[in-house]
Amino acid sequence: MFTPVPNPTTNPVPPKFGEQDLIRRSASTVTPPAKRLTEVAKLIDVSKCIGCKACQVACLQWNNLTEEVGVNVGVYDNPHDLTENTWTLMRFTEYENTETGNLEWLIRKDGCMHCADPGCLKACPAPGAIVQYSNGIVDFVHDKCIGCGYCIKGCPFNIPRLSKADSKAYKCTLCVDRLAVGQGPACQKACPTQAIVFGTKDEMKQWADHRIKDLKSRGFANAGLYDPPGVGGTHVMYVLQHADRPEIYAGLPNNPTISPIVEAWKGVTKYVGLAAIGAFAVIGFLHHTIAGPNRVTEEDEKNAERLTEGRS
Amino acid sequence: MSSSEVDSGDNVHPGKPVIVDRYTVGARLNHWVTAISLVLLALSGLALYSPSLYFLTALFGGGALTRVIHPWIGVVLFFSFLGLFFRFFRLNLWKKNDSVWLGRLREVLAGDESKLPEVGKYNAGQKVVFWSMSILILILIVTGLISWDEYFARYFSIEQRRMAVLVHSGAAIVAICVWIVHVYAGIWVRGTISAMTRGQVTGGWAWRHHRKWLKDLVTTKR
Amino acid sequence: MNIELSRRSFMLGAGAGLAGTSLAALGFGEIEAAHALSIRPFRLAQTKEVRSQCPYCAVCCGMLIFAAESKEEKGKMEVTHIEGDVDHPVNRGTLCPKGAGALDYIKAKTRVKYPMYRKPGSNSFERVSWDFAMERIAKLLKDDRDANWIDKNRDGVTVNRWLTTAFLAGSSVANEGGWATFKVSRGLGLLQIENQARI
Amino acid sequence: MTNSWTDIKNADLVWIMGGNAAEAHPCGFKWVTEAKAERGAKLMVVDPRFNRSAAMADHYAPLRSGSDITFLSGVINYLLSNDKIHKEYVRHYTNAAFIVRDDFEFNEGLFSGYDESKRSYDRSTWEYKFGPDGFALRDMTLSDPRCVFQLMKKHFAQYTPELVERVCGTPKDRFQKVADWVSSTANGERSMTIMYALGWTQHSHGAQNIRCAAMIQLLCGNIGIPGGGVNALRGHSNVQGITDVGTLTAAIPGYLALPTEQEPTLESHLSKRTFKPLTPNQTSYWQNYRKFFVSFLKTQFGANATPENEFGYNYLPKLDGIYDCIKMFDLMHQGKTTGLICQGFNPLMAIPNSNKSREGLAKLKFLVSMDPIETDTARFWENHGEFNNIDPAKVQTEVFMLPVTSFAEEEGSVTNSSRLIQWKWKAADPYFESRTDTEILADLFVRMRKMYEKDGGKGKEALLAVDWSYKDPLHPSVDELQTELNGKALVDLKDASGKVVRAAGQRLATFGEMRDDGSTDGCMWIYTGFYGPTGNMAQRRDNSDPSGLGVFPNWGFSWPANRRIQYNRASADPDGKPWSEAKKYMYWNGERWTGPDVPDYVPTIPPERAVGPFIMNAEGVSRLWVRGLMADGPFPVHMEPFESPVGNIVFPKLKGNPVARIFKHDLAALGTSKDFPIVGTTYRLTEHFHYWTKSVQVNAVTQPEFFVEMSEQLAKEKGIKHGQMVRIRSNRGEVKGKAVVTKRLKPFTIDGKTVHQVGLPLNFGFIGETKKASPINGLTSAIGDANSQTPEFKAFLVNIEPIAGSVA
Repeated sequence: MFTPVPNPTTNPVPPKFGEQDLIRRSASTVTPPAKRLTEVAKLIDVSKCIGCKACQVACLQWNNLTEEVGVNVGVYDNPHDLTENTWTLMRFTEYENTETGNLEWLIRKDGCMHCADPGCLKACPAPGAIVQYSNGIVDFVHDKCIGCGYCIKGCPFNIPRLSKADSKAYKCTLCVDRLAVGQGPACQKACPTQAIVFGTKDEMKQWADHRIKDLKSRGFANAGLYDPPGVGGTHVMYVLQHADRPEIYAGLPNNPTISPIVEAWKGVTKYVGLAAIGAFAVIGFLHHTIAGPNRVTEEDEKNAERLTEGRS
Repeated sequence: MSSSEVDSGDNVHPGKPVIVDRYTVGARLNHWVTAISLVLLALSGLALYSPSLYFLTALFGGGALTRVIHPWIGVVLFFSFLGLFFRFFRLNLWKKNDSVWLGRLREVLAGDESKLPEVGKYNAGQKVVFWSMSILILILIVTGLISWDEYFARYFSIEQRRMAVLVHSGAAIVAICVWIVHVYAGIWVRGTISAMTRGQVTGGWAWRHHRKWLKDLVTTKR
Repeated sequence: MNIELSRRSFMLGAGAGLAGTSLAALGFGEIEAAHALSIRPFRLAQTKEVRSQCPYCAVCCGMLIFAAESKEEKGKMEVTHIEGDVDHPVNRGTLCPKGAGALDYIKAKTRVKYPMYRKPGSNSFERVSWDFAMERIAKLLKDDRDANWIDKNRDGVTVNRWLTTAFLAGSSVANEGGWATFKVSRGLGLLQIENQARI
Repeated sequence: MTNSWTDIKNADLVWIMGGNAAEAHPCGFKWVTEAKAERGAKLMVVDPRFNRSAAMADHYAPLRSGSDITFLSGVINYLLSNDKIHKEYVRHYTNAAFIVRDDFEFNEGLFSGYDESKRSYDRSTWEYKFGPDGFALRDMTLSDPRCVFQLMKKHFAQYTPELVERVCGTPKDRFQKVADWVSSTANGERSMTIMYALGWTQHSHGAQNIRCAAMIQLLCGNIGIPGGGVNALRGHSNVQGITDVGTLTAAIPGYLALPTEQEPTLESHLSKRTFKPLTPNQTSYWQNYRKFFVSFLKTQFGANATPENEFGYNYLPKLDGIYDCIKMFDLMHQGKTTGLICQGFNPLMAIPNSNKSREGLAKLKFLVSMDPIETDTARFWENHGEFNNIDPAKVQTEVFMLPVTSFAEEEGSVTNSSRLIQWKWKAADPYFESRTDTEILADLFVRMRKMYEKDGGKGKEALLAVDWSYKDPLHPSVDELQTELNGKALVDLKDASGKVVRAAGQRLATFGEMRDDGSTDGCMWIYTGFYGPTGNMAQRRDNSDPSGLGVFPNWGFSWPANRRIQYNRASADPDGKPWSEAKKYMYWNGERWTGPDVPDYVPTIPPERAVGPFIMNAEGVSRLWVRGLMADGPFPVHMEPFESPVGNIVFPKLKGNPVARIFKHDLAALGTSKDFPIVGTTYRLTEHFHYWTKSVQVNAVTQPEFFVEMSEQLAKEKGIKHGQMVRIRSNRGEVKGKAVVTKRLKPFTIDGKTVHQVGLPLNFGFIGETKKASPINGLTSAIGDANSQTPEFKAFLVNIEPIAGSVA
């Protein structure tokens, strides 16, 4: 058993990290912190997940969120997608393993991956609306969020959602308020089978190795850790029975990266665009300086008068 | 009339100097609504486009309001420009002489119009501005709607929305450049601005820059 | 309490101490600091914590219940949050979706607030006093008991039973309440007594 | 549970069958995942559906609902015929060696003594042969053809893998792997735990399903050892405690029996239950029955219980039969019941055949619902369209809905599934005007007693004889009630030498201190010690586990006597040595029995006295052969459900359980496989708890609407689309729900015939936050198990059809 974090205290405790620990801030720059926090991570072991949705409930409860009661559409996934209130969601896949002849019920807890290289933050135009702490948390700051939805387009995992109520973007905070007092995230705490564990990223990788060894001993030769390098690694990682095919887990991206479109948009285009605008302005100015104004001459007026003569 | 360069509302008043009615009140109002929308769109769009210009959101009451207002101005622009389009498109249709005119861009830029073909109500440069704006605004409204998450997110895939913002910003940059050309041309060619303020230009201006238009006007309004 | 390894409380690492001191130097209090950081202040600070257990299944997971003064009913303590008790040897702080949502049970829309009474043939419940309800039920019970009491069977054996009223006992009431239930129901002479054990 | 939740981590093999621990007990299931992850244990799941537990399993085998006995008998046959049993354990710790009477017979599925007209057995032939000394005869070589072991071999021989496949629809190789894995634990080195729940009990032959499991575990020597046991995963949080406390028709706290009218005197009641040992030297602990019973009477009647009046024995009501919940609702349906009090109970949802239940409720003069939330039952008179179609104007029932405190607003002790008694402290004040169950019942009781005192009435004497001398009669305190449960000395208790061992008024430390002369009270002997002289043991919160075996001896109090694994003497061999180092638990250290737990044995009896480890049994050993203790046979036999898609392939003469009780109305309501060819089975979902959490917003979010699970093949056959609204009918009623078409259900081939099965979650109703639904028990049949009267919810017949034009 992975040793759980002790019970919380009801005495006020100073937060263990804050503004001075930011390493990225959307649409702005930060002074790099003098000392980095140890990176943390949440490890989701799909092979231990029973899909009970305790994490979903714990998330709603801790964050005071209310989701609508929906309908059944023929599957266990409820709600049917992430929403501004549902920051984490169990996605169920019935997978027939042709090699073993066994049915596998793959249940993946979807939610923010807290990428080391966060596409949402890259895409965000509002200074400080998305921040990244040196321990790996990527958080949305709702006072600063302008609700443009660029984060959604920036995210390689399709996670953030705009609220219908206040038009701001929402997603998992990794329970930043709990972490700040030394607790683990609410979903992790609730998880009955410890399919979710939480600790430093190094600890989580070690724990994942331990789990992968067990899975390999049970015939899952391709068991492995999902910590995609394309986004610099993530602070939410998965242990997968079939790490060679993450896409069978309800479309978990295989080697995700920030979309080249987003990269282009937020990278080169920005400079080229502004440069083009600048260039046009400068050219105009230069032209005017060199060629001078194009004035109507007396003669032109005369010609016009001549043309219209006798027409009054 | 089809070949005539004269629009309804154009008129010529002999005198010293000759005064020519170039744009009706409606056309001017339409233009300025479009122009103001475009400027506001450019400012708000640039604010959201580049962090270095985010301060511009202050003009709109902050980031969130900028985000709310921008697409709505876009809608205004679209319909406003649609008005301009229907007003102006006929005389902006490309003619053989336009290509000749454009081929002699050097003379144009030098202000040496004697070597150019006689120009109708719009010269080829103006036509290029008109058509590029028409196309760009169409692109902008379409991509704008696709990336307007508040209302339309659910109809499009993430990939489509991503592509839409990229195209939207690209088109916007081009549109701003075209706009710069348009505004500059208005400033450089003295006597132009009054066309959109008072609706009138001098006969000399018309003679110099849009001689065929003036001639057609004189002929038809006889 | 050897179950808790202190190691884990340091999980958040080296920066923690630094954060504390530099903030203090800037003159931020704890709560203000949290606001300034856009990190929500810890919800459980300054609430009352009580050790309880989950009301649902028979794993009986340990629960921490946090309570504060009610906004709805002045002077009363109400539950504000529930999570698992890490000290509990069975659930070790975890809860299933029912347990994790137990607060919504306490505050369910269908929670009964007052004694309610439905007259024969009526289409609705009406609110009544406890005294009215208790008096009426006691009267109904007594009437039936008097009408159908059997003190001896045909063979003359004392049987002291009452067969025309039935009691379905709950299986989530605590043992003490369960015993009171037994004592009262058997004391009345009931034989139609059941709980959920059979189903 | 024989073992505890945390003990599951010691298992080398976990077998989940007749239950779905991952679904219904996720936090207990954690210990299965721990055994897997940290011990390398294997998990196998046998279930009609590929369920959440199966998703975690190393091996899954499907079986048709209702065919468990055959599957399990197949395993028993495999163990016996391949000699893969724990021989020494079987020889010394079970009744395998006991010789059975010569006139016992078994023919075509029926045991000797069957009376078809009474639908019952005369069980007198199902007994041991006794020697002249009055003790049962044994053959320790297990070779006597009439010994239990040899009878068993013969009895189970026909349950071959081929038969299992024909009856259960389990592919032979899938069955074979289960049997192989089970046999790998028959050695004292490795242990297997069996986890089951209502998937086994809710059959007309449910008790026999569990018998099979117990027999397998005994053959493997898996009872009494760490990581072993037969573990019933119970439903409600305190269903164990409430069963212990005996709010059941024929019970008295601590598994004592309510007297029947055949027992006119105290002595006639006690003599039937004070079992003498059947072999020499045995403990036969029930010899102490009278001490416990008299102590109970002293608590129930207090000063009114005297030696002269047989301690108030005749104030107790006496049974003329049992009044289980099926009978209760049959009587109600017949109009024979005046009033019903539901305390935290929602019978319209929970009792089989809801339409019958609704009609019954409408015939009541009054109904009282004591519950924190509104129940469908409390609103049964309200019209909810197709979901509860009733005309309120025609219902003359007076209904009371009384607000009761929730779990957080009261304190007390609660007993979990593994008999562990723990405390919950009060966290909040009562919600609005709600009161505790105790307060409500005390108010009613005191009011009624006043009425009787004032106006007189029938049965007054018995009513006033009940001891109600609480400090505040309207508010008996938790402390007072707990003291009554525990028991105390009423006078100074002295030992043989005259020394006072327990002063008058002091609480008892163990049930060993109880006496049958009225000098002690204590209504529930098995709990004695949980509030002993040293304080409230249920409140203990020391979570240290010195042995590392998940014992936690100082956390709460595990009845009886704070014992965590029952029958733990069996973890050592007859000489008192552990069967193996790997499974070392309780052992003889030369002076006494020791180990991490409290021995289930007299701690000072040395091994050479050959006292059997199963001290509650008069034999001193466990029973492979159950004598006359079960209504439907000393051994299990294959029985089909009362509604089955096929006849009994093994014993064609048997229709259902031959001794199950059937009421007229319910017999008439049975359907046939011609009209209803599909097997229906009900179960709960992990997102919901019975009928409570449909009122809980957040749980309604996670499972908002009733659905029916079916195979892709059935959906295709019926033209049903994924997410479409479908109608499910049985001969008793119909329900509507969304179709969940899944690969997790597959059709079975039973004796060459394709049999479909649909899964019907039970958590939905017409009150609460989830979408309205009809009670699922509108489909089910009110026929129960022959021993426990548990309704046959897990196997009945339905048909299903799409409702046109309704795809989600």
